Amino acid sequence: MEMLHADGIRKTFGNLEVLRGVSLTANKGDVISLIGGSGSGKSTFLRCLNCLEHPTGGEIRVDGEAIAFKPDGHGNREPASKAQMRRIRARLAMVFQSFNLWNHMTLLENVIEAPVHVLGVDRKQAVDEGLRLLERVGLYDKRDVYPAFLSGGQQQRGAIARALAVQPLAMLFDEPTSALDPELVGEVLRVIRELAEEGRTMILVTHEMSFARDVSNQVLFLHGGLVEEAGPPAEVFGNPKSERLARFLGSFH
Amino acid sequence: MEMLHADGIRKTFGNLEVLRGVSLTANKGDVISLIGGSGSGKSTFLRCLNCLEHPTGGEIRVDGEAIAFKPDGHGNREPASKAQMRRIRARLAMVFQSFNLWNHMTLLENVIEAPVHVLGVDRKQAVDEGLRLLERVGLYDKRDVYPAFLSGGQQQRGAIARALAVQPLAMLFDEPTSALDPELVGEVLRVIRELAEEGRTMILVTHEMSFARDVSNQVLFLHGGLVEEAGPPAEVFGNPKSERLARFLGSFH
Amino acid sequence: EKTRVGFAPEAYPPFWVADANGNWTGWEVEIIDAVCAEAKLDCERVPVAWEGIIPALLGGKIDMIMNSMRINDERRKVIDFSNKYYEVPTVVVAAKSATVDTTPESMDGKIIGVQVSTGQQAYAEKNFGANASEIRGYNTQDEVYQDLAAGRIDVAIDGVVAMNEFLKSASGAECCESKGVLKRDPSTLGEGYGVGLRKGDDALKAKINDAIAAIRKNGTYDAITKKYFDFDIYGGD
Amino acid sequence: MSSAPDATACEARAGTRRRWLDAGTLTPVIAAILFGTYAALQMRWDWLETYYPLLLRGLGMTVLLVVVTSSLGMLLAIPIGLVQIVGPKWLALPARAFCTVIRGTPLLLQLWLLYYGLGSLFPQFPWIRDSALWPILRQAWPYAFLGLTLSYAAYEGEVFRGAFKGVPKGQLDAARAYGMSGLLMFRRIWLPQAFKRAMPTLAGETILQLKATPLVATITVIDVYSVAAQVRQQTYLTYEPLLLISAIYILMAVVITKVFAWLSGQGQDNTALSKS
Amino acid sequence: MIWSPAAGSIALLTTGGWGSAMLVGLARSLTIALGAFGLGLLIGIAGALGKLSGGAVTRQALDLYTTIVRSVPELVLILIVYFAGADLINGILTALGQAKIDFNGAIAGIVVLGVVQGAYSTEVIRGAILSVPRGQIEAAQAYGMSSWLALRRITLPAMLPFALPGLSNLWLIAMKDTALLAVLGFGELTQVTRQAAGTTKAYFTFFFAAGCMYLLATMISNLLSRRLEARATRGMAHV
Ligand SMILES: Nc1ncnc2c1ncn2[C@@H]1O[C@H](COP(=O)(O)OP(=O)(O)OP(=O)(O)O)[C@@H](O)[C@H]1O
Ligand SMILES: Nc1ncnc2c1ncn2[C@@H]1O[C@H](COP(=O)(O)OP(=O)(O)OP(=O)(O)O)[C@@H](O)[C@H]1O
Ligand SMILES: [Mg+2]
Ligand SMILES: [Mg+2]
Repeated sequence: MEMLHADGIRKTFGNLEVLRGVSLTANKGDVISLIGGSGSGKSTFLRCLNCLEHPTGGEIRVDGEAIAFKPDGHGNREPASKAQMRRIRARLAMVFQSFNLWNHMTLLENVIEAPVHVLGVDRKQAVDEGLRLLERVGLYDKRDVYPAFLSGGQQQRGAIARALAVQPLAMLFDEPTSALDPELVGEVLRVIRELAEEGRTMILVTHEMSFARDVSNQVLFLHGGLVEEAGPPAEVFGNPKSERLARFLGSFH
Repeated sequence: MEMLHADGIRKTFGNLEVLRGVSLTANKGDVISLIGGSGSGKSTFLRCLNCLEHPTGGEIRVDGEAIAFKPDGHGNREPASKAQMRRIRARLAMVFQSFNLWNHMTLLENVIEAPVHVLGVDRKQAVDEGLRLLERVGLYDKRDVYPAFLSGGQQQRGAIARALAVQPLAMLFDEPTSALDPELVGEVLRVIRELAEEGRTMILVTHEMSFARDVSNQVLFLHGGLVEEAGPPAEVFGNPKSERLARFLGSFH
Repeated sequence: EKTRVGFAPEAYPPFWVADANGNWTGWEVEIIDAVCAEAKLDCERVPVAWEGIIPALLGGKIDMIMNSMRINDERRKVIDFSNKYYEVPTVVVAAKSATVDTTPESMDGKIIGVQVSTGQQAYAEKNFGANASEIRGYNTQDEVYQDLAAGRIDVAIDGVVAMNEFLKSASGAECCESKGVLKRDPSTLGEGYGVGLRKGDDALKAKINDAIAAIRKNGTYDAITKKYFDFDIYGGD
Repeated sequence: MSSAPDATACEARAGTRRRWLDAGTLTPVIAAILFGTYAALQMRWDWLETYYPLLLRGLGMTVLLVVVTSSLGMLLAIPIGLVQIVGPKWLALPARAFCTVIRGTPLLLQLWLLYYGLGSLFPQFPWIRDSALWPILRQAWPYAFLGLTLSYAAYEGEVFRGAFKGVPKGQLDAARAYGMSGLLMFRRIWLPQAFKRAMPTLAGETILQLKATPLVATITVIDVYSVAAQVRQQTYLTYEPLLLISAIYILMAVVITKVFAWLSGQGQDNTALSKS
Repeated sequence: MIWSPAAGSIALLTTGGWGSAMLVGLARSLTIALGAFGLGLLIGIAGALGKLSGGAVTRQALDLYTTIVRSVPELVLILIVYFAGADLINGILTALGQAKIDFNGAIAGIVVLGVVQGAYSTEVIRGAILSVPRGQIEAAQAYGMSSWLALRRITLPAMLPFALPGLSNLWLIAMKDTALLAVLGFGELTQVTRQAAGTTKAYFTFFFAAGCMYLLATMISNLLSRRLEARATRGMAHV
């Protein structure tokens, strides 16, 4: 079943053409890794998927529903219906490189914020569910702690719990471990791996090649705003066709 | 010819006895390395030599002149004559771990500051000499640059030029390379090595064991505020007598 | 040694009028000059805010006050006065439409404006305090007139001369008229206007009194007065 | 310029008993005792009996001025700060200009312009005196409250501009990514975080506001300062009334400091502001 | 008195000579502000050094001074310093057998505002000195500088970039606080404005014009202080 479909996404910033037509289809349970050099447009593409950036061209369909765009009067497009955009965003939970937990709220408050205030879930129910999710990422003890007092790894696991709390159709991860000290990477990857194993749909930008190879069923290599190569991980990593991909992978050894 | 002599230096901070009688004699051209674990009192000893810390006990003689002390009314001693202390300080040029170039002055201004304002050298003459010294440490091009715009290695070479500008009787180095990125250590050590080779008197606190071995003619190993072992580098490094020294040296391999 | 004459640097025509160069002219300014010349004093005018003018005298920042200050009992407790050098009746002014006279009853529910620490204020508080809805104190007399013209206060009290000056001005003529002369009340409205002096400064006081008498006698006083008024401002003995 | 309320408060809490008379407070305490003794013995205080009801009334006005104008000013400051960051040009520019003008001119002059300047225009518009607003317009206090409110709004607006700007972009990105509308994001994320950033300046700004209140005396509002001025004029005492109200102002400043320390203690034990 | 159109207002400003009188007033305001700011700076440097390295009594006395000045309204302080300050100075002079001095006009304004500014300067400079890395001062000691030389050559110039924002704020405050001297009857801009308004009855016009003058002075000051700051921070890495 198709959960998320992006077709020919283009994005320009001023004169800079960052994405020049990137497509992707995520069916239920797919784990898709985006890899590529710095500046290749991975983050921009991910942010286009939930309209944090408004794509200049192309189409996005979430759970069968296409996002409608209209011209924004500055030569770009914007979502035609803010309500639609917000509804869709809420179900494409994003996990950021720098965690971005809201630092004036405790961990539990962070987790229940979107369910209660965006989705209109009953508070008590949201708390129950939030505690369950914190338990699941191993942070039940820290529920009443403010983010500033957590380690990076704990913050990121908290951010994952926050993402799970909206019962997302798909989860978007933008380099979830690259702001972490090496010894903390493992605990976060472990959680993501479990999510993959239980069949969550996920799009994952990462520089952890071996993890990407392990966990995903599809890998896209972006270069210069285009998908240079795509396929199952065994193929992309084991037998790169383009010289650029080979060179890129080479730089990790 | 004896340049710097310290005899039985003791220093307590409150109840903490940091130095418990450390002695050292530097004759002209001597290069003496102080090694020892963290907290063993190396920096404190070096700072006692030019009275940045006032030693609780012991005697210091610079170029034959003993520094006079008097009680400071708080159970410690202080130099009896500030004028004498300043005169002596100016000739024991210190190079700090964190460079401590004056940020509001260009490199050249840093170098001529003490000659002009402390020693009363004519400004023009100080500039000529300063430029010569900057040339010598390879920073002639950077003479009008502010420290913040220099790499750590450049800053430390600038600090060495500043030290040379007072025509010091002896130079005191406190871990001159340990705040530097590894790739910048070499350029600083090269300059220090040249100074050693041209017969400068130097006291050097360092963790660069192979450099200390190479460059010095005497090595003191401090432990718990005492000289645990001392001697020519070949002996101290090649044949440590005390178990502590052996263990300390072992931690570097 | 200079004798410092304190005054409040505010417009109070026709006694005090400033021009743009910071020069002061007016009846009282000329009288100061005449008295000083007569008493052979080397006078210097020193501006001091009205509300601090007596402390300034007591603190020795100035040596005398010549600033249309009423000689009254309250002030006599702390400073000394020369003989009066002018005296005019005190009047009540209000909006043309207002039904006000000099009686307390007519002040019912009115807002009365007075300059602070003046005889007018003392009079208003003593006689109208129970009736008026508010007695509002201003730092300068000029501000009293401003708010009277603006309609923020209903009634103002002042010496007739300065008051007439206001009633002649465009805004004054438009809004207001005199509603009657207050009865003499030495304890508040005083016994005329005199030079304020530190207690015990009797030599200066004698000199000033002599000078006032002298300029009255030799015609200087009348000559100055004629330039500003068509009546005798000294107001009888 | 603002004091550091949190630090002092913590110290105070940590060692009230111990700190009572240690060396840290000895000199001020001795000075206060000596001066207090001198004041009691050598100065005149008999006037207090007559004037204390007036003083209390004036004090009430001063407190009211501080509380009301700071609160209203703060409410104004938030939009003024905000529109300078996200507002359209036609809102951002006036807000910017408002801050510049108010902060660039003396409050005394602003009050005079408001009170006497506007007053001088009334005679040309006779209908004003017939309007329902006239009973208010003829009073002095509305101008005082307005002037002080605008002043506080301008200074604190500047603080809020910085505070809004200082909230890391990622915090807002996360809010958007979870489907929050602009208003919800502002209410739940942006404002609370900006508020926390502005909090440390509030005590200082409010003390500055307290210090500005005596200026209202020049437009005939009776605050505690103007009562003291009245005492000065009527008793011809130079120092006593000034010293008394100085003590009163110092006391009020201490109270303000404590209140804000307590407030920030309430909401903040949690929040080392994130490093981002 | 009539709500004059702009042209009328400008005519008012130029014809009576009040416009130029206000310019003179502005110049006096600026002079007093400059003097007060300078005096405050001297007090601030001394106060900061006293707080940082003075004995316990010095430190507490200075704390008392800054606390009082920072919580008592300027208007009240100005009155107290104006009266008490003069008494004190003249008391001392009399005790020394000297003639009393005239504590009036600009000098009084400068002293009065300077004492107020000094308290704020003390805090600004103290904070700035604390921001200078310890090593900078240690290096000065290590090269044999006396404390005075180190202060002059190293500490003060090095703290300048940290102090400038606070100091330029204080300058703006000094400029605006001169208006308070009008309450003492001093002839600076605000006082002249009051006279002009009182004489011509054009209150709105003159208060407005004075506001523009203060604003202009503020904006020019901002421009200059930004330049000064750029100059003082030229040794700092710009990120
Ligand atoms: N808001 C923006 N305005 C202008 N340029 C932008 C913006 N966001 C991204 N870019 C540019 O778009 C290009 C792609 O950026 P993007 O962040 O998508 O790369 P990336 O593949 O995620 O790189 P990295 O691995 O470093 O995160 C870069 O050149 C970047 O400078
Ligand atoms: N100013 C001071 N006050 C109190 N204790 C001090 C002070 N300076 C140093 N010490 C203490 O003296 C001991 C010796 O310090 P010192 O800096 O001399 O050690 P070191 O040998 O230079 O160590 P490192 O290799 O870490 O630089 C340490 O325990 C330190 O904490
Ligand atoms: Mg990226
Ligand atoms: Mg050390």
